[in-house]
Amino acid sequence: MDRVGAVTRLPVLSIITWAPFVSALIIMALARHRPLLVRWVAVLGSTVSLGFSLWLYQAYDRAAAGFQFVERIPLVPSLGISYELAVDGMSLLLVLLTSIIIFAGTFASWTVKTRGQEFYALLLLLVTGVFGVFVSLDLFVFFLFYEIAVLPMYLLIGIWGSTGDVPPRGIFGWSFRQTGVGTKEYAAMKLTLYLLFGSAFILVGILALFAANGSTSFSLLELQRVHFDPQLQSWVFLAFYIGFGILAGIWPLHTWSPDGHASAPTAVSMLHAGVLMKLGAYGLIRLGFVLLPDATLHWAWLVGTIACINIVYGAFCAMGQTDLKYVVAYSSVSHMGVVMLGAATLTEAGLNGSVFQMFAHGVMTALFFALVGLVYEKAHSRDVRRMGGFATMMPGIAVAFTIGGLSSLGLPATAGFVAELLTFFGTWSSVHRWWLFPGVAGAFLTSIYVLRISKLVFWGPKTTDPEFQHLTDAHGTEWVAIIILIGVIVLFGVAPALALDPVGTATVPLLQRLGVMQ
Amino acid sequence: MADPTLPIATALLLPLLSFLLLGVIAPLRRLGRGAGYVSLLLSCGALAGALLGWQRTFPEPEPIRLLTSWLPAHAGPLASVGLLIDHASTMMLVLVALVSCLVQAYSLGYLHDEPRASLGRYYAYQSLFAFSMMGLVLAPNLLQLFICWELVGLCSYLLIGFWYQRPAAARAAVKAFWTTKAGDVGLLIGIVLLWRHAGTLELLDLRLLAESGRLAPAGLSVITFCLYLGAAGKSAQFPFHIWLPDAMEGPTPVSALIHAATMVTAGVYLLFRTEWLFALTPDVLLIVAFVGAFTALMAAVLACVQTDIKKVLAYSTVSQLGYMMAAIGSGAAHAGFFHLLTHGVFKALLFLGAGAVIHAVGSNEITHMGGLARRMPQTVIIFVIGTLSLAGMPFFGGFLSKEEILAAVWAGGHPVLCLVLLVAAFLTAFYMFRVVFLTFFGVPSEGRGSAVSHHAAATDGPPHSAPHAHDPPLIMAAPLWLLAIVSMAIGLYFTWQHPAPEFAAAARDTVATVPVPGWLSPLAVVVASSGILLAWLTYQRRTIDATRLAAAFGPIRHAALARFWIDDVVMLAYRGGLLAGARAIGWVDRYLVDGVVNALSAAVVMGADRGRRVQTGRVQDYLYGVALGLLALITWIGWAR
Amino acid sequence: MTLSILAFWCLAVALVGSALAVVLTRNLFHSVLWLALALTSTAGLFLTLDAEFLAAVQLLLYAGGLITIVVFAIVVTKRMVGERIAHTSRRIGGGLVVAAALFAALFRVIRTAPVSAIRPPMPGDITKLMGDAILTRYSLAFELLAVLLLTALVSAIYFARPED
Amino acid sequence: MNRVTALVADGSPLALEAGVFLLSLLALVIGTVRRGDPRRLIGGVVFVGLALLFGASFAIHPGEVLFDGVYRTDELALFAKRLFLGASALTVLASLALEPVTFSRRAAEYHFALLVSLLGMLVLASARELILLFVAFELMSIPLYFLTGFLKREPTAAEAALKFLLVGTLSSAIILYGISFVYGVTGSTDIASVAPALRLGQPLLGLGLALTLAGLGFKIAAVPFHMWVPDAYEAATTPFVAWLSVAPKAAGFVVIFRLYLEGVGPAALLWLPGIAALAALTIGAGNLMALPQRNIKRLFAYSGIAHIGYILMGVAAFSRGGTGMVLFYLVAYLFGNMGAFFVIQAVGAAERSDSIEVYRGLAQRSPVLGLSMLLFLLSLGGIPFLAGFWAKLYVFWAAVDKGMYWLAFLGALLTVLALYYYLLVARRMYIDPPQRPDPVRVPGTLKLAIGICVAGVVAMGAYPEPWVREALRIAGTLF
Amino acid sequence: MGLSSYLTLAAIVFCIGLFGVVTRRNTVGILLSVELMLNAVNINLVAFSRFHGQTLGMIFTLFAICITVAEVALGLALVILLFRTRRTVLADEIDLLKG
Repeated sequence: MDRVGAVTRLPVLSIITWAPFVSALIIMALARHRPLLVRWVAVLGSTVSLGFSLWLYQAYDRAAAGFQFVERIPLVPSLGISYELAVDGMSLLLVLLTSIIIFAGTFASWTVKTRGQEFYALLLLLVTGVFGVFVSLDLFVFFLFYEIAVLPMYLLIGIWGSTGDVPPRGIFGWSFRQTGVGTKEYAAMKLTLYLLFGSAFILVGILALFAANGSTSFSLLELQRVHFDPQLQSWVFLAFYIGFGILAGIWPLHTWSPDGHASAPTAVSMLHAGVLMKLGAYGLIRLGFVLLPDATLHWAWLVGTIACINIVYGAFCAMGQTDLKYVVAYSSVSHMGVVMLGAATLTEAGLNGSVFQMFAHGVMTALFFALVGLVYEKAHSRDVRRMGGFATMMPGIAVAFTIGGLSSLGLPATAGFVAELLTFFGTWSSVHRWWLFPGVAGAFLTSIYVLRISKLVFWGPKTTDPEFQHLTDAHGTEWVAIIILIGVIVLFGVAPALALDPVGTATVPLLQRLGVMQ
Repeated sequence: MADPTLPIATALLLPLLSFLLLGVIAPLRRLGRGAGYVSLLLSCGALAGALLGWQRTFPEPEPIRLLTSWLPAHAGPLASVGLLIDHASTMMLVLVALVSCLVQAYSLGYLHDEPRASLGRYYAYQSLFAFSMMGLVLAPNLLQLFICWELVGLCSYLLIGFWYQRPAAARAAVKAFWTTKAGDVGLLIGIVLLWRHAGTLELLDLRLLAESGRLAPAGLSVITFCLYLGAAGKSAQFPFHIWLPDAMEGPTPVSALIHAATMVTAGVYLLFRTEWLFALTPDVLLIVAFVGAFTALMAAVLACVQTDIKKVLAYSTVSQLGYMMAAIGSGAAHAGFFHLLTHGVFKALLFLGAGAVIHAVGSNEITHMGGLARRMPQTVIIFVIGTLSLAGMPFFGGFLSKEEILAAVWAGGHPVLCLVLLVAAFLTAFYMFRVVFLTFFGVPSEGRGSAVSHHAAATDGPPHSAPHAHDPPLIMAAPLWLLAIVSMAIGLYFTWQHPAPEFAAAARDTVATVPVPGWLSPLAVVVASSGILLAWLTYQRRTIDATRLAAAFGPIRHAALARFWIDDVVMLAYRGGLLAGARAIGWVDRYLVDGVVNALSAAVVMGADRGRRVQTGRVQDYLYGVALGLLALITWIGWAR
Repeated sequence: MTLSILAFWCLAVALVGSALAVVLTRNLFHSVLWLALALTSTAGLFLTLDAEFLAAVQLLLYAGGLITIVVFAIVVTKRMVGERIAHTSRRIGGGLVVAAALFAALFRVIRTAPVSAIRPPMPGDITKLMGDAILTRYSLAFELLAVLLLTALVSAIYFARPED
Repeated sequence: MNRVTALVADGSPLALEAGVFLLSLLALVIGTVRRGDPRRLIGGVVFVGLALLFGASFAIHPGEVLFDGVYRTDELALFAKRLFLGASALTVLASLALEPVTFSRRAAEYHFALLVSLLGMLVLASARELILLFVAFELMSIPLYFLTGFLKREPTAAEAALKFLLVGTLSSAIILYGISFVYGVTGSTDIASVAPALRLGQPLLGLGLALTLAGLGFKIAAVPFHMWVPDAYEAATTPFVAWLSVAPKAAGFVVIFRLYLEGVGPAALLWLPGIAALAALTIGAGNLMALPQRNIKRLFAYSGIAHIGYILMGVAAFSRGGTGMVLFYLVAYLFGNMGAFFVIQAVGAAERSDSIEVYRGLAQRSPVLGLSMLLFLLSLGGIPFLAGFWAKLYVFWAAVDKGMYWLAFLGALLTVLALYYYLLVARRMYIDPPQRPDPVRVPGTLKLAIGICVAGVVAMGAYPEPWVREALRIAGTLF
Repeated sequence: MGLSSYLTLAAIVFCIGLFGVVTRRNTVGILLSVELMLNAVNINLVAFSRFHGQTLGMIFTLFAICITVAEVALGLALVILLFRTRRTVLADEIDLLKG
């Protein structure tokens, strides 16, 4: 950790983090009633982040590893809080992911009709939170950004979301009408509250560690030198697991995610499923694994087992859906299981696979949501039972969707394959070998529901429904997101070393610290 | 001698280049035929490279390996990609390059009515397939093999579903993908297990380990069985065979290339490449052999009742794959591989020939054909050459390889299996000549014109009416002739040479070697000839009534018409098990798991609303609150002390 | 000594009795009058505790002033409706339980508390001492009391005066 | 007058009290002398006076002891006085925007009462002696009853005031009863004499302190002594409610610190479970009862109760950190809650209703007002980069630091519940479409008051360090 | 008489007052009951004062009496106001504000 001091002169991480925020302010301040200007300011903001992320990605010294580009400003010295940013190999990749997705997301929401100014401002605010989480080293600042990343969701879904129809059934049917299940307001509230509920656990965990260390510092670097009492570790780990796990969509605390993603507007789903859910897994690794090694070894079985449930259960749920967005949303639940499973293996391959899957799933699910958003925008329906043969009318979208689907089912030459393969290698090297089987089964089930849904929607004979006779393919700016995301999927699928090199510099020391690797 | 690496690498990369050109540059793809020419040109280049490389490999005693790290890890790369150039891989490469090149040329004629954009798409897929298949063939390790394995599966999926507007095609595409994917699950597990077991996935290293006995035998059977599952899926072994007949929904050239000559044999190739590993697990080999023989027989039976020409060929492919598997299972992987090569040539020939017929007639149904010999003389010759090869007649392509398989199975100590295979050989000859007689000879089909047009809509290719049927244009005929010549050349060469069976030397000591009786080879010829004779008597001379023949095998025929209900069982499992289960779990998630959440939140709100009534608005109750609070505090203080 | 004990008991009985009457009687007027008696008894208790000045204050301010105000208020309200104002109780059981429980809790502590039973002599003239303290140490409190009374006055006038 | 200026110039600790007293008299005098509508004049004068006094408070140095130790100005007292003065100034500013209909010709009484109550608080902050403490406490309380019933033409005003008064008088009686025991055991009315007596283990002293705590529970509105709060909030004028929700409660906490930190000393550890339980009860009940509210003032009343619970959590931590965090919380709460009430005032005046329904589409009608309200809501809900976030975190930390994980968990989870109802308001403002297109008209003075609160909320949230340092420093003087 | 007798007496009166506070329906009655409680407190204070041999408690009592009278006066003014606007002084009839 002696590399921490490698301070650069330009505060790159701050620029990446705050550029979207600044453009949000500009949008709110200047761009009143000028929709195109709003969009270009947003593009500018995300371009700055993307550009610097790319630069950062190549400038990161892989040989030196560790945390680099450190920035530190004391924020509340009296309580050991400082604005401390840095990246290591793991966060590096996720910063890149975030900037790619917000860049794509800016274009994907080009057609937002009402209140575009607020939409973009909130979206960019949200992104600042996400960046902040990935780059902050101070636990408190981490939490701060974490909350920022959650809150704008409420308005984004509530205002620009879409409402579905969920008939109340079953023994809890009485509560469905009361809570308004299916409406966008319900989804927004559920998502926000669920995530904040999780953050409450995280908060108490962070505070407990802080207090146990004599209330001197929230810095990750400081805290990771401390060996906490195993019992404290144990429950703090569980608190982290619940808290971050909710965001990562662990079963059975995942139910916010399908509703939220289904109701959210396109860019928000992209960002949320693409990046925010990763934030949960990232947080668990960054905080849970690093700070609580004993508890990590102790609870890995739980994390992995629930991850297995996630994978299979999520896949089955996805298969049982008739709403296009719900299919994609449940597939996220399933894929996040892979992320958690890889992490739980506590092996090099598994952990690398986990981080890689964060990236891969981030990109492909963003692609999915971008495409589903396009389909919804054109067809005004998400019901797959009514669709069919859309490929004749929107061949581009159909092909892109299939590519996304192939990545999702782990087809080689896409990023999804590398991630799953590494994870599977990891499971069989871990203590709990049987995890391999649910994992592989999940990949198989994915192939079934993904291809089935793409067959139902795009391939096969063209539907006779008069409503769907004059659909058009994507055009103009709509292509930007699709092309970028597909490019990234394939690039990282063909050359995984691009990501694995930096990631390895972060995961290997972590595993060594845990004592499971020499 | 010159290094074979460069031409081989060229052969591998040219199709990739073609795919990238067609895939990325949309205007080029939309050219249609132009795209086809680009692809064809590059494919010819690839063929040239493959041939050159093959020729240069002859003097090389040792395999050449080229590796580059792909998945980095802390202690050396976790996985690499590269080339493994040896005799077997280059030979297979030549087959792939050859058939793919010919098919691409053939397609130019066969699909000339296709819209431009979709023709471009077709060639893009074709190029991708060629690249992936070559990558598979040249894979130096199981991981790369798996990667390409999946990619060819993808291409198969894409090409089967090429005419995606047809419901059957769309359905067949996913069915093919899912079925093979189910096998791939096994393959993947096998690879993961093997990686952990042996610490490497490199074929050469693994072989060294296996042959030096440093591979722990415990658990190895599971690994090989898993690998076999993958192979069974790809190579359409029972019960995974169900996808292959449906895959005929794709364009016929695709069937020739992917579902006859190359991709479906990948499973056999995999087992051939890892025969030393399987040799360590004789129990699994036994399974391979039995399933192979059973598949051969079952598919042959099924082929007898088909009326769709492509379906017949498809089942025959399944049957032949069973042959190859049986050989490998008997410990004679070389025999299987040899049959793979010869089968690749003549089955491609048969499919393309059938394509020419379909192209001419506009229907897949042999009942709609008949008497085509006069109108399509070239095609007849070609098709008969292919058929005789398949039947394993001397001087034809399949003769020696089939004979070797029979001998290998006998030598492997499975006379019963040998018998089964002989029965299958009889059936093969019968059903193939049934097709030949019904299609090219016999009653011309003018009288059934209306039926033809009725069915035209349901078949691939441009609808032509039978009366105007004629031989295919040059672009289609040339590949046919070329394949026929190659097939004949192989047949003649090996009949002439008739080398001593190699399997005796190749057979491992783990497999009991039984001396092969000399009568086996003539017996095989006799069996095949009698099959031809039966077909001739039934369908040409009509001395045996076809319906009475069918009635004699009543129950079997009935079962075979129903495909032995295997598809139905799988369908039931899919619909009743998987989909219904998924719907049930989806319901549980929505209404129970999420229901708890909703119920909790609704309960909190309701509870809060009820709790609000504590605030009655009457001041005495407020005062009560104060009094009770006071009481509680005092009681607590008294108690705490 | 016996006389003072007797006085205490008499006053105590009077106080408790009148207090009970205050909370139990069904007539508001009677209630007020009983309160006057209770306050007067308290003044008597003050006397037994040598607080003559306070007893006087109690009589004048409390028993006199307060009762006057209350009676005035009752008369005003009664005159405005011209009927008897209900003066009943509710939830007597609950109140009884609460009061009894509180008393039990209080009594338990008071009984066990080590308190002295002897009265030390007072350091001098109580009234003078009080006056001195109020004008020195408690002068601020005294000033504030003045403000407080002014505020109460202003407020009471504000509420009681008719619409402006 | 000269003496007063001299007092201020000398930095005499009583200068603030004297100034406020004079201001209150001035308000009365202007009200009687001036013809016509005096409200602007009075409000202006009082605001300027309070602002000046607020500034003057920084010239006063702690450590002065007056009246034989009865009155002492220490760091905590000064902090509290500034808080009271600031809150009062904001309220007076917002009161300037009150409609003439309800306000004309009564402004004198209104401001007089407000200032008298403020006077009580100022003295209360410095009182080190039970008699003065009680008198100041009552001086603070009585004007509150009056101000609650200020809108006396409304049928609800007298009702709320009377309820408030009855509960308040009962609480006074209880406090007084408690104090009588404290005095009885210690034989002294000095707060400092409590700790030595406690060491002797007198059971009556415990009883007295418990009774006093119950009485104070009423003032800070801890559950179950809270029931007057929503009624009073609903009926009273909004600027006053803004003030009522902050200043007297802060005063209550100052008294709690005085009695239970300074007075009781380390023995207070015994009390912590009780206070913690009170905190838990208050957080839980406050948040739950706020859920089904339809009237925004009632909603904020209950949410305010919940906030009191959070502050009590900091008290229960009984540490330098905990106390400091309570002080920080009070300031954050001041900005957030007062700001929210000012917005409620603006909207209520425009819509003639305090129903949450009238907030529909507020963000589209008046984006700035909507954003301000959102900021206040989020600050109260504890969202980052706003004051309330740090405040909540700090009290949680204080609790965790003391090993009260359960309390921190409970608090953190119930915060989510709180966000639910805050977000419901946000939903009305941002998600629902507006019923009327016209913007809400906000008078200038109210704009200024809201602006100050926004600035406070954002500044404290963006850079909390100076505030935290100050709070910890002040808290440090108590330990 | 010892101190505890006075304290007990005061406690009894305090509790009687409390009983009245929570049971009386008439707001004036409640006020009267509160007065009883305050009166009990005064007894407490004076008794403590006497048994300490000081005047502190008596001074306290003096203040207390004044303040309570002021409070009651304000309360009665409110009762009158309430009566004027709502025509009732019964506590359980003034529940416009609730919930």
